[in-house]
Amino acid sequence: ADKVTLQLKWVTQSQFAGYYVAKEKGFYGEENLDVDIKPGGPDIAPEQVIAGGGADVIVDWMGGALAAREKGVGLVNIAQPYKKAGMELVCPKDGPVKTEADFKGKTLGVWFFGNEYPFFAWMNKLGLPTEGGADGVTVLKQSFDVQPLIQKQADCISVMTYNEYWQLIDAGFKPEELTVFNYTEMGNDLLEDGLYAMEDKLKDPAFEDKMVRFVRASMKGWKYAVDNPDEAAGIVVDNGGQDENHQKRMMGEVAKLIDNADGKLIEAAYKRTAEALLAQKIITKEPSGAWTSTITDKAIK
Amino acid sequence: MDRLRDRIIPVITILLVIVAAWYAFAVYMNAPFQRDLDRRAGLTPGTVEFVGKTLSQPKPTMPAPHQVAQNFFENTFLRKVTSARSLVYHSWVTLSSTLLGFTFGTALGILIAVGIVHVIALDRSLMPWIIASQTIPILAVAPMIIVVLAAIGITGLIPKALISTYLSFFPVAVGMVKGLRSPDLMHLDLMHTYNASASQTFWKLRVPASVPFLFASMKVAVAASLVGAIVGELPTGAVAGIGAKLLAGSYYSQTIDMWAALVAGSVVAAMLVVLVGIVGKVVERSMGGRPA
Amino acid sequence: MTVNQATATSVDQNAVVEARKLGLTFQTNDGPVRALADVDLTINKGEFVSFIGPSGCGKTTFLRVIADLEQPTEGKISINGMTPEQAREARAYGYVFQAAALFPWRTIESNVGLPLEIIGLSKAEQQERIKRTMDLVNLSGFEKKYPWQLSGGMQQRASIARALAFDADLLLMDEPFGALDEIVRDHLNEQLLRLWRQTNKTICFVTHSIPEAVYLSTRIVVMSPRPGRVTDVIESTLPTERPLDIRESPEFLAIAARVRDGLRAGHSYED
Amino acid sequence: MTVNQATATSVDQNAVVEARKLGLTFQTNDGPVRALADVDLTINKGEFVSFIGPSGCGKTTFLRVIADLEQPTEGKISINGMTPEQAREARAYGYVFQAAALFPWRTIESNVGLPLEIIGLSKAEQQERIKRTMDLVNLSGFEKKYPWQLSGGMQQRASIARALAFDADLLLMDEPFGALDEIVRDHLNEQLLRLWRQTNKTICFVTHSIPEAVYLSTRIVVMSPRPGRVTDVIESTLPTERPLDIRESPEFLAIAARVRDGLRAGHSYED
Amino acid sequence: MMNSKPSWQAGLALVLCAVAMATVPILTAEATAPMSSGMTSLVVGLIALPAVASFAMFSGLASAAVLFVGAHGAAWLLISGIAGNEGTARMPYFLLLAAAWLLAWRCVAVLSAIRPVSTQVRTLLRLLIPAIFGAWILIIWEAVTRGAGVPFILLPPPSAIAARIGNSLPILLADVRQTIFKAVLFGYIVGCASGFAVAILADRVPFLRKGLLPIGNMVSALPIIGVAPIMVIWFGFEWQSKAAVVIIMTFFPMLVNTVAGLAASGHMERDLMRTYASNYWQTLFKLRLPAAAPFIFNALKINSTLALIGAIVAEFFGTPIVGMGFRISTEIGRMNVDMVWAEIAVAALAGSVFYGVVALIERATTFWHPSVRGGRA
Ligand SMILES: Nc1ncnc2c1ncn2[C@@H]1O[C@H](COP(=O)(O)OP(=O)(O)OP(=O)(O)O)[C@@H](O)[C@H]1O
Ligand SMILES: Nc1ncnc2c1ncn2[C@@H]1O[C@H](COP(=O)(O)OP(=O)(O)OP(=O)(O)O)[C@@H](O)[C@H]1O
Ligand SMILES: Cc1ncc(C[n+]2csc(CCO)c2C)c(N)n1
Ligand SMILES: [Mg+2]
Ligand SMILES: [Mg+2]
Repeated sequence: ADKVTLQLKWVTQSQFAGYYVAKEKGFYGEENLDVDIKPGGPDIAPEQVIAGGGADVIVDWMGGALAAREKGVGLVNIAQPYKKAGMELVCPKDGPVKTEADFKGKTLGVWFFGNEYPFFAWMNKLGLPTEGGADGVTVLKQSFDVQPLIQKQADCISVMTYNEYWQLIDAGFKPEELTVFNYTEMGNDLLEDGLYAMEDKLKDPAFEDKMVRFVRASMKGWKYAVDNPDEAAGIVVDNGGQDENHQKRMMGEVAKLIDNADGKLIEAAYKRTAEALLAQKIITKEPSGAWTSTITDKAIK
Repeated sequence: MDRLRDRIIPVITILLVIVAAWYAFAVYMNAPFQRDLDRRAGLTPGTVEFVGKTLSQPKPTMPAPHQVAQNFFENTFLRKVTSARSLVYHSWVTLSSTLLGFTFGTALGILIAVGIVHVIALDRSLMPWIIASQTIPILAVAPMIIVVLAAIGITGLIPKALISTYLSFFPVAVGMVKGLRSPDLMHLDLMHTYNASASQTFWKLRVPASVPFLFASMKVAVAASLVGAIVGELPTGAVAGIGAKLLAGSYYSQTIDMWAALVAGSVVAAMLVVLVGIVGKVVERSMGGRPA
Repeated sequence: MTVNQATATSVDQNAVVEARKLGLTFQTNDGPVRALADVDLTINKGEFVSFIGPSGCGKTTFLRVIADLEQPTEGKISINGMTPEQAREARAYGYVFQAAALFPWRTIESNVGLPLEIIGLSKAEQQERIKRTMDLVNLSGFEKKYPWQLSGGMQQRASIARALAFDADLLLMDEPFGALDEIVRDHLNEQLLRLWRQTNKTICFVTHSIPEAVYLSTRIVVMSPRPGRVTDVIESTLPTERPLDIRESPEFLAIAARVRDGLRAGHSYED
Repeated sequence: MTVNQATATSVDQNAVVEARKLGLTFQTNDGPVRALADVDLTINKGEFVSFIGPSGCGKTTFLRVIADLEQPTEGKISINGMTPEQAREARAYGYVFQAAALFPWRTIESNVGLPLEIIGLSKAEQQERIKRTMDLVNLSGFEKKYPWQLSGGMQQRASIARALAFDADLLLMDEPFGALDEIVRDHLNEQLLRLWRQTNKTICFVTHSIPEAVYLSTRIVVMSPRPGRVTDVIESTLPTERPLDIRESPEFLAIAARVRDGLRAGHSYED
Repeated sequence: MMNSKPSWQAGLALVLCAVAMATVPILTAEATAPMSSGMTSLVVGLIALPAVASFAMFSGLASAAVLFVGAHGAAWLLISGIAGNEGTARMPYFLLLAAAWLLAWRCVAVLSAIRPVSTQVRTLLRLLIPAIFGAWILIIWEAVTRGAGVPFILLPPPSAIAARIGNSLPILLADVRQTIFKAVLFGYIVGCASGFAVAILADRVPFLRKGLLPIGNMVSALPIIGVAPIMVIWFGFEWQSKAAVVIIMTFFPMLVNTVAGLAASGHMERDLMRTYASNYWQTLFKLRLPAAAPFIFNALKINSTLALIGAIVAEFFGTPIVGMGFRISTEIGRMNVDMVWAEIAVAALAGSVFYGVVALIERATTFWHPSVRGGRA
């Protein structure tokens, strides 16, 4: 079987259920692939791993991937399982922030490490400086939990619809007590979890074929996961995911973002993402060749 | 017997004081969130009930001692040791890379010290850089080390062990340079009058003289090694180990789990330090050391 | 026991130590310290030479130069016709330091055996020599003890045994009996004298005690400080056989008085 | 200079140190060590008492009991009619240790001044006393040096100066001149004797040297080991004025011989 | 004299040169600006001549100077030759680099053997020798990353890091201010001071000592880093939570060392103070604290590096958007690896300076201690 190493962007959780399901259900095996799934972590940059040759394909957010592309790592989006973004900013209703107009002078929690681009793109659009002060917003580098809100260290914090949001609910907040700014709903979303491979390797037809098979099996895995969320969550837990109930709920939310499991990149979303990144000078020139539809086209054939 | 009591009673007393202070602090830290909860739920509990609630939150800011103890107990003694939920399992994972890194680190430290003591050029040039190496924030480099090593196909135990090595070679190197240089001038002169070779002087004088220094620095090194192993586990995807437990706990604000993992880390640390201490005592005794 | 005053540059077949215009200056952070200056001295085979002089006059330094533990900065010195370095490499001498300098991690026995291990004797021969020298200094029964389990005096004796076990023809002894009480000291003085008579070793002996110097030596070298130089060399007229009570003889007292005068001259006290 | 043999239980107005059936047993990990047993001794004001005996016989221990540095396990001891603790708190004595025990971070001058700081003298008075005692031990010119810059003998003299600067009526000296050469030792012996005559201090003096004990003391206490007990107390018949050459007088030699005999009795060497 | 003996370093360097000459060219055919053969022989000459010369020279200084020029000249040519040809180096390139490095090693060995009389020259050598060593770490790093074409985002060459430092001074300065001048200094001072105070307290109250010290000894061995996320939960995002981590990390080494130090004064010295009926505080200030100074400084030195690590680590768990730990963890996510290394370099520099300052103060105040007097570590 052909070996493929997949580097995830984060720790094992239902966010990546499709891949684990594909592996456990033997979808990869059917395509004659032997896939090694490497979980990520808070300080593992998948772009670095693939550049160093430690992976064949990575799960990444488009902001990070395009930024890396400018730094000379020829990442190409070969599939985009997540059609919608899961990130949102939430504020407690009894706090000072009710609408975008209230942001001035407030403290907002933001995830960094490549996850900060949607937020800055949004603030850029609102014309709010992020250096603090009365006319701008004060930005905190938020830890990957919801404590800042519970401890009232921030007025609003970042959450994923499928993860931290539910931690807030678990902590005693009721949905009606929270104001939610969802990036997708606001039209500010940047593409999240896509699959990226190295440009020069893709020139090799054998590798390209491997990726086609990989994407095909992965999307089969996603479809299965979306259809059988509980079983998928179980598989995730078996592979090291924490807290079965939480993973089940996460799978349910993730399913909403996958939409129709074809893995095709929607070009308009790509354009919007690239423009937002350009506007904030996260990338300096229009990217070209940063995505390809050939893999998905062949995969779904 | 009398001595035992003389030692144990003060320790127990201080521990009790700490536990009491811990409870008070837990109430203080958890009260604001509990008040918010009650306010949202429209409750107005009495003081005793309120305090009780602050000490039994599922994700408290500051877990109460009994919560930590219970979690620690359950995850240590009531789980199969092979289960990913068992603290014994996680401790073992961390312990194995700690021990490996500690072994490498001790060997490397001794090697460097031998070099510094015997080669003037190394003596003059190496030390400032060894010190500088320790001022590099390891947590910043750890992910890169892991990525780079993974790129050349080294994964699993060894990258973590290398981070432990990085942290633990330093105390050993410094201690052993001191130790290998600790023989009196007069002892060195004595060997000189026998026209002893460098290796005879090394094995018969410098090595035995450095033994107390070796064990003292090994105690520091084994603790540093543990820190290295934990730090090495943080970026690697929270798969297994005490560091992974801490990290996973922090993602889900499972503070009780985090504290239990910390306690497990402490137990491992204490065991390692005590073990090194005992080995040191035995070796010193066998070398005719004077009982304290 | 031939006794020969140093006479210029003659290369003496019999000379064990030959110093010519020997000088040594230490470089210290507050300027140079002249520890030895213009030392001319020949020590012949079989002599027992004591060095006496006020604290800091360079006695230890002179012994260390012989032993190749310090390099002279002026003049020349030869040991058995070789340089000190060659002599050391030929293991020409045994050295007893001012302090016992035992290794705390070795038993007394294995401390005494240390030089024997280093020169690579067989186990059996090591055992034999250790036993012999430990007997000589009255330490039998303490073979398996560690240094800290012995009193200061016993430690000093162990260090003497170590030097004797080495069995070189030249013995350098730096105040070996300083830490001992008078009775033990008398005993060891007698033993040392006996050993010297029996083995025809050459001994250089540093001491602060005038009676000890007179009792033991064939020649007494009196030194004075700043810079350390030889101010007097006194030949002993005592017989080779010396019972302890020779120390009350007028001859003995006369030599002692001469040494005392020589010593006093080098001192700053004049009351 | 009254000299008084200890006579049973009489409470003597003049007694500075009064020990009755004094005993001390150390508890060690390999069993108890009886360091002192049945010591009966009265030391009167103005006496100069020397303690002599083989290594390990309890001389230091006895001085330490006087100084309240060890607690006796049997019997009674009183200092100036007080318990040792009270006496120590009243700063009744100065103590010279067997080793110099200077603080390496202080200059010689400020080492000597240490006890004066502690008892809270004025700066001027400190200066005056430091100067006087440093002169006495011939260390003028070394005020600003640090201990390690001095030879062993000089360090020992500094520690004597420190005890003298303290200026207590009772001086406890534990082999203060052990590390010194004979000339310096003679000089300091004379100085000490002069100081004692002039100030009427009471001095307890431990030594290994028989001539030193005889030369200095009004009374010599000979001790024997295991357990440490007083085997002989020898009154000196020498006059108070003692030139150095008194040491060649027959009277001196007779006392020395008696001390030597007493000492030898306690030893294991019989040749 | 000793340096006129043939040395294995120079000999091996010559062998490497020969092998390199036999396996030219230095760069692969893909190189856009291949090294001319004149350049190649210049490099070989710069290595071989000093190596041979060092066999014959008599003055240590002269041979060191020749070796110095040869080694660094060759290295400079190699590195400038690779410019524009990154990733095209072949075997001889690395052989010549190794040969130049061996010369530098020889140079350091010769310099170390010199026993200068004047103190100025001695200080100069004390600085020069480690400087050459450090320079070669950078030279090898630069030459290898560029020669072998190591991807920029894995490990940038030092020149790029230096350029980044030069371009980002204001950011670096702001980060240093946030992390070092607020969190580290405050935490270090409070941590050390409270460790010291508790040690004195424990010394004064025997019950406390008996109870606290076994616990303190244990805790000082614990993986304190684990509390960093907890401190952020307690004390918030600002520098206070980082300072708290630093305080905890520095407290125990100081406590343990001070207690050990207070026990370090000799029995005889303590007896001496007893004979003066000196009270607790007099004995403490005049005897026990001075005797404890080497231990206390030991803790201060250990803590100077611990404090920095602690603060940076704590910044990984939540910060305002300034600080060294923040910058490291975000810039690596943005693939600005040169910025990450710039921060690491600044941290190492700051840590070394911090350590150096403490070591200097130690030298000045514990001048009497044998380890300082002897002049050896
Ligand atoms: N390593 C050294 N560096 C500088 N000066 C030294 C060194 N060793 C000895 N000296 C000085 O050399 C002189 C002679 O010292 P030495 O040890 O030979 O004296 P000594 O006669 O043995 O004295 P003592 O009787 O006290 O042992 C002294 O002034 C001493 O300070
Ligand atoms: N702290 C202690 N613990 C146990 N035994 C001790 C202690 N101090 C002294 N001794 C023992 O008490 C005995 C008397 O010791 P002390 O130091 O009084 O002898 P000393 O007469 O002063 O000998 P020296 O002439 O060698 O100084 C010795 O046998 C010694 O081993
Ligand atoms: C526990 C937890 N914390 C934060 C995130 C935020 N987040 C969402 S996706 C992602 C990495 C890119 O896919 C990150 C950091 C998460 N998912 N899970
Ligand atoms: Mg000497
Ligand atoms: Mg004694």
